[in-house]
Amino acid sequence: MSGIEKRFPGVHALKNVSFNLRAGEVHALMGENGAGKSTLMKILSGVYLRDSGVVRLDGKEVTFAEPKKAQDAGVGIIHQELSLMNDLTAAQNIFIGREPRFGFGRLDEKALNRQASEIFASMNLDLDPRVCVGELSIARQQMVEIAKALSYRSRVLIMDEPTAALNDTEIDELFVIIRRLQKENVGIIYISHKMDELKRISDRVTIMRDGENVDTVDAKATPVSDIIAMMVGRALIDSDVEIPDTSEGTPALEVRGLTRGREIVDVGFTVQKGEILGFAGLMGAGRTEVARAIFGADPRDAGEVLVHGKSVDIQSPADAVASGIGYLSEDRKHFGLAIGMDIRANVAMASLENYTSKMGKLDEAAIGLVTREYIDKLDIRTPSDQQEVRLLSGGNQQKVVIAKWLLRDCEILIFDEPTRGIDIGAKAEIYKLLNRLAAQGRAIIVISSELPEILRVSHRIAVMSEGRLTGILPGGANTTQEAIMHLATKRETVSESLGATA
Amino acid sequence: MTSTDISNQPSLLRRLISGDAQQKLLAFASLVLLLIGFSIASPNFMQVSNIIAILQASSVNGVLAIAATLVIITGGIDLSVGTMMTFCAVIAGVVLTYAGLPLPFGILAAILAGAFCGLCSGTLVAKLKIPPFIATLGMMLILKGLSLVISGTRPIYFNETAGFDLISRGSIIGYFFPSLPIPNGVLILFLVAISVSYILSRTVLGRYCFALGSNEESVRLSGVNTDRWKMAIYALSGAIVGIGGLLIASRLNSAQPALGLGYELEAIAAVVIGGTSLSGGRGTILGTLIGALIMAVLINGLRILSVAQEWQTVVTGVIIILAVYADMMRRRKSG
Amino acid sequence: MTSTDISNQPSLLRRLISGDAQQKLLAFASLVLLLIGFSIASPNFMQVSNIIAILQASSVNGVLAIAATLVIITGGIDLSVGTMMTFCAVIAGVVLTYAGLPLPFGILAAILAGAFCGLCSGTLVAKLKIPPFIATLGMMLILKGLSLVISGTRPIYFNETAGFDLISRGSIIGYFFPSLPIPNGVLILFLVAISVSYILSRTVLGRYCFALGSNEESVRLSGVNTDRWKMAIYALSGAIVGIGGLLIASRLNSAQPALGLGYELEAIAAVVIGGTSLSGGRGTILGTLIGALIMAVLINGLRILSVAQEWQTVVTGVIIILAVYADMMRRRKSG
Amino acid sequence: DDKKMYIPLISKGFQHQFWQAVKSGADQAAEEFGVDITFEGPDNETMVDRQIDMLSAGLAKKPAAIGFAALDSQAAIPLLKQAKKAGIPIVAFDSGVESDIPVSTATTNNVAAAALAADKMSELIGGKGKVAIVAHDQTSRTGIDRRDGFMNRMKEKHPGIEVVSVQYGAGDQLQSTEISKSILTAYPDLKGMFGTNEGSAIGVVNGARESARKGLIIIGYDSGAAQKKAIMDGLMAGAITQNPVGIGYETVKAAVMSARGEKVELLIDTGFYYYDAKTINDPKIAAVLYD
Ligand SMILES: Nc1ncnc2c1ncn2[C@@H]1O[C@H](COP(=O)(O)OP(=O)(O)OP(=O)(O)O)[C@@H](O)[C@H]1O
Ligand SMILES: Nc1ncnc2c1ncn2[C@@H]1O[C@H](COP(=O)(O)OP(=O)(O)OP(=O)(O)O)[C@@H](O)[C@H]1O
Ligand SMILES: [Mg+2]
Ligand SMILES: [Mg+2]
Repeated sequence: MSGIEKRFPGVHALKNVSFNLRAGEVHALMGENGAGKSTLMKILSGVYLRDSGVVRLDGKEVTFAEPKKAQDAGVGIIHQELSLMNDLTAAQNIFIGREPRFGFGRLDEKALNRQASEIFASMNLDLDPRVCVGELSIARQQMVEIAKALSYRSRVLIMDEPTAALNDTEIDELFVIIRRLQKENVGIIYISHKMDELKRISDRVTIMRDGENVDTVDAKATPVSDIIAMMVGRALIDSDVEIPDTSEGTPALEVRGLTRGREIVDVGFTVQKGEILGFAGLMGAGRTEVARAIFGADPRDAGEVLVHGKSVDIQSPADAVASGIGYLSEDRKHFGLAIGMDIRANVAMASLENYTSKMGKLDEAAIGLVTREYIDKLDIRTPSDQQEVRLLSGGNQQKVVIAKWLLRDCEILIFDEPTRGIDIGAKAEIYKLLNRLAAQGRAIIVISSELPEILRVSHRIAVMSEGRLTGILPGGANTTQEAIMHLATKRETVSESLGATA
Repeated sequence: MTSTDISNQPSLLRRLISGDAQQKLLAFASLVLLLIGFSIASPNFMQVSNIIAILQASSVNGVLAIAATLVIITGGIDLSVGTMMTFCAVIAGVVLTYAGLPLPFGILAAILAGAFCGLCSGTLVAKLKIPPFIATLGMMLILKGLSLVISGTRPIYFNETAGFDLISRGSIIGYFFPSLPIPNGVLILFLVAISVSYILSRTVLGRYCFALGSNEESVRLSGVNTDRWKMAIYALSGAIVGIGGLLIASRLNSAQPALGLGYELEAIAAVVIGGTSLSGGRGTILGTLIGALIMAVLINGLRILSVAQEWQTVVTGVIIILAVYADMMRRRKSG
Repeated sequence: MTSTDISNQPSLLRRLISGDAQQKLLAFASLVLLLIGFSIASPNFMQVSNIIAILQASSVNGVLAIAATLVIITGGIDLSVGTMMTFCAVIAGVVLTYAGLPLPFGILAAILAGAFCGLCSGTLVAKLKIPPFIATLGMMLILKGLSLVISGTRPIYFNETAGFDLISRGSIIGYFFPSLPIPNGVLILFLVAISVSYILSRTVLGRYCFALGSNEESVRLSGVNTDRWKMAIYALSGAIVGIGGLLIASRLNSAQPALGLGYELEAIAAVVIGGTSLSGGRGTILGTLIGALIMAVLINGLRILSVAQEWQTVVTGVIIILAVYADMMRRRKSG
Repeated sequence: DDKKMYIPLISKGFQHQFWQAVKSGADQAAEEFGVDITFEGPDNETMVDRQIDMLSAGLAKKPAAIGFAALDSQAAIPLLKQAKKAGIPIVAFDSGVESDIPVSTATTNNVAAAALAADKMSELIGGKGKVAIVAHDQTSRTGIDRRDGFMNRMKEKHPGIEVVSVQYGAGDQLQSTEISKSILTAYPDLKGMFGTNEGSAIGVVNGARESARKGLIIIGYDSGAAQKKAIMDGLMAGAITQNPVGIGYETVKAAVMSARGEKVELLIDTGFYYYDAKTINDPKIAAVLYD
């Protein structure tokens, strides 16, 4: 690809971008949120038409007018935003458009499920191909998406943040698959904001910034700090966690005996004022479920929630917010944003009563003002505060959700995968922000599937496995990833005493 | 299933109990409840002849509802089924009575006319991207007008075509089992239901029907020619409406050109009572069939009880809401 | 605004031109096109009295369409506007004619009755999670039946209430500007349109209306009591329907209990022609108003041209499709 | 025989005042003869199959006799045959059934009634000019009979009068109002209008009033409070009235008699009248008008 140009209304997304991929290489594409990575890949895979520039495949110039053409030419893509059919099963999703048939349009459902099972087996993924995709957790949906892309046997495979929703184990599996594809001479374009993956998997790295490419370098030979500097345009200094002394503190949130079916089994813990409690665990461990149950988003069978020592009856998210609890969902598209509305509306969504006159009139000017403030503070890349959220890049959408909860200013904040799809520079900003919020005396829960992140931000670390709380570890340098993984794979109940001291 | 291990077993079991099987069983239960209620309330209700009358009353609405189900599963809506049915009946009348061609031509003409109308709606929706509501509202008006134009605003009678009235009124089953004089119209309803059920669950067309309703963009990105399939689905739906047109024409032994308005809402109601979601992606023909039967039983039962007509309307409204509410409750409980 | 750089400036300009302003301008253009076409075709069309007749013809449908717009923006649909309008008219009749109370009570009663019916629909939708299609279909039947029951299946005349017919037929504007005898009904339509427009764009209720239609779950998870807001929106919509009921009752100087069925589709058609999306989250009152006017002009123009009624229906269908198609094309072009 | 005789009446409509008047006549007879009746009809006169469903539910109740106002007489024949086989006598009302099954038919001669309206119209506008019809239905028997009765009489007897427009308002007052206004706009020199049922007639009056058209000769059909008031106020020249109460009464009476095995007349002409402000209080006419 060379000299690629793409403009959207209000955005010059790609400026004279060039990019090349060799057969059998893993080529990482890095850049801040909104740098234009996804857009470039959508042009390559036929979703968007380029305004100008040349795309060559095997030396021949090509233009993919539609995704089908790109697929036929051997270019496959895993999109950043999940694009599955929720009402169909995993197998049906994978083979949509290529179903095995008997003739007369009759489907061979057995073959379909068998082939899907084979793909899952090859990915070491334990998944029933007959399950409706809508019932799967977001991580599993991501795995289905990957399986779908693999099933095309493409020569060029684009992975746009495939690991954003994945846990370490699944990431390991994915890397095994990538290595195998590499041996089969498939060229892989790999987009991720996780720097450690860069070193582990990629051969070369292309760095983009503000719709231009900065450079293409060798992944192994270039220090990470250099790559970050190229992405961000400056050097980042990251600090270690400083664990505040909360031993004297007052508990802001206490959860006792939280239970719901098999998903949550007798979970109890306490978060102090000014403390960040990290939640670690494998995919499906039930962390999200716990957060949703506390927040009143799902019903619970048993359990008590105390805020500042007083028992509160939370039946709905409205109750939770009224009690000073905020929850940032892990699935921004479905639960976090009204993507058809503008940034202003989304940022103000949880705090509208603060911007409403007695007669119900909205103070648009004030909303605009704070929105622009957060656009600045979080560095949201957008032409204006009235841009529709669906037109923002994935990472910038995430920042909008964060802004929503920051504006709401809750005493207790639950962040579920707050940095999903967020670039390294912004991540550092968010960590700082979390620390600042804690220092202001807020109680914070951070659910994250990235162990380095958990270790980086948490004052204490709660670990869950199969719906149970299996242990609570101290934060900081004393805890290792191995210690967390040990608890995350533990299968029996945590002892009462552990729960009590928590 | 190599990838299915122990952790999935409870979920499999749950699926079996709480899944489709139970759903239909329970929708059926509310139908049975109605039947029992009316039987107790009136001795005249549970007669073979009345049950057959109920079945026959549901045959036209049932067929229309099945046609609407297809479109609704794709995430669309079809407001034109009622007047399209009339249009097909009129076409059959033109072919049989005005042109005097033999019966099979009339049957073919009605079904083809329906398929063609469906194709038109489908083209408007798929190619011109007109929202289904508007495309089919437009078709509803166009077909209403054309039915009047073509028929010369007169009913067309099928007196010249021997056997036309047997399409719906005759009874093949009754011929073989004289104690079970189920009219052919009902037989046709069930045959249509079984065929469409098969198409939905076992063929590519059915698969794309659900896929389109679930996430059209993703189907398109998977390289499927979504426009063509959508048009095919609308055409199939239209052909089924054509069968509905034959049924009503045969039942009335005439094509009534002014009839049909208002039938669309009844058909859609049957679909929704049957548990099909108006947002697309989900739905079953069995559910629709039960939905149509619930409505027919309800109206017939209230009549048999001699409930005053204005109260019949009120009670029908209440029971439609209750039936769907019961369905919601159950589904929320079972997952 | 650090993040807004030089490259955004053309976009701001373009937003101004290609944004909402242009959209409405263009929907308006297709209305103007119709007006010009009919003026050329018939010298009788472009008379002040006929334009006023068109405005008056659109007043009831316009008010109902505005009510439906609110519900549609939340992602719902309202099939009950027609019979609810009738119900409110009957309630006004009971209060004014049967109970003999003075005029303001009747007005209040109709609006409250509408708000209450809307609240019922809203409760069914928000609390019992019944799909809006079914909840309002049920309400449509219930209210149809109740109108007949309450009125004793008789029209209720307002002969005893002096001034009742002036609500719609009088002309305050004409009193001050005798050359502009615009009936109050039209004035009320515009007042309702302006108020609801204001509510939608400037108040919390409006904001939640769009937000619910855009992504209800995300609103709920933002700690908003979505159920309560939804009920409020349905109640407001019902109150507007109540105004519609007063308009029609005043125009007919009677509450006709049998009227109303079929008005819902016309109202929804006006909404969709006006560019509001049936999937929720988008819509404008100005668009709805233009949609209602397009329909009124169309039907009036065809009648003035003495087009045969069956062809009127066909042409109406075609033009509805074309109007929406033009709108689609334009929007796709402008991004 | 302690059980009351049961007779369902399947009508063409239910909510309109005309049908409510028929119902009141039927109720009156039911009380007089000590029988139970039900009265049902579809929402509008196009719903032929709905009426068939009503008829078959009526049959399931094993009635003594049935009163039936057919929307389409052919469509109902199989069920009527079934009734005949079961020995249930059928009495047709409002319009006839083209078959020898009904033991009696209680009806108005709509063609003749509309022709009378045409004669009166001609008389009132002086034998020449343009007139228009706002009809209630394009395909139903009564709609066709009244339209054609009026038009044919004009053609045959009043060649100076031109029927320039026929439009259909489904008997809906508001729709008929809009139609009338459009017709008045399209034909500024229109002399008269004929509304073929209550809703259509009121619509014409409303339309003329809203268009502020003076001097238009309006002839209506049926009665009802609004129509009577329009005639009294001089907005409407006059109207044709049928005898709906009589239709209902005679239907039930004939049904009872034939169920008892008594002989009934094959055709009961319930009659029609033209009435205007002068004759409206004539006892013979006042008796058949309804509010
Ligand atoms: N359809 C669209 N219309 C308008 N602007 C768009 C559209 N798609 C993308 N953009 C804009 O183009 C720019 C590049 O977006 P892109 O999605 O390529 O970023 P990205 O590098 O993938 O970021 P992230 O890491 O956050 O996913 C962003 O500013 C985004 O807002
Ligand atoms: N093997 C499985 N099969 C089907 N569903 C599963 C499976 N594992 C987990 N789930 C679903 O996921 C839910 C728990 O996932 P949840 O998202 O709460 O966990 P989490 O710890 O937040 O993990 P994640 O990293 O995915 O966010 C379970 O309740 C279940 O519904
Ligand atoms: Mg991206
Ligand atoms: Mg989670």
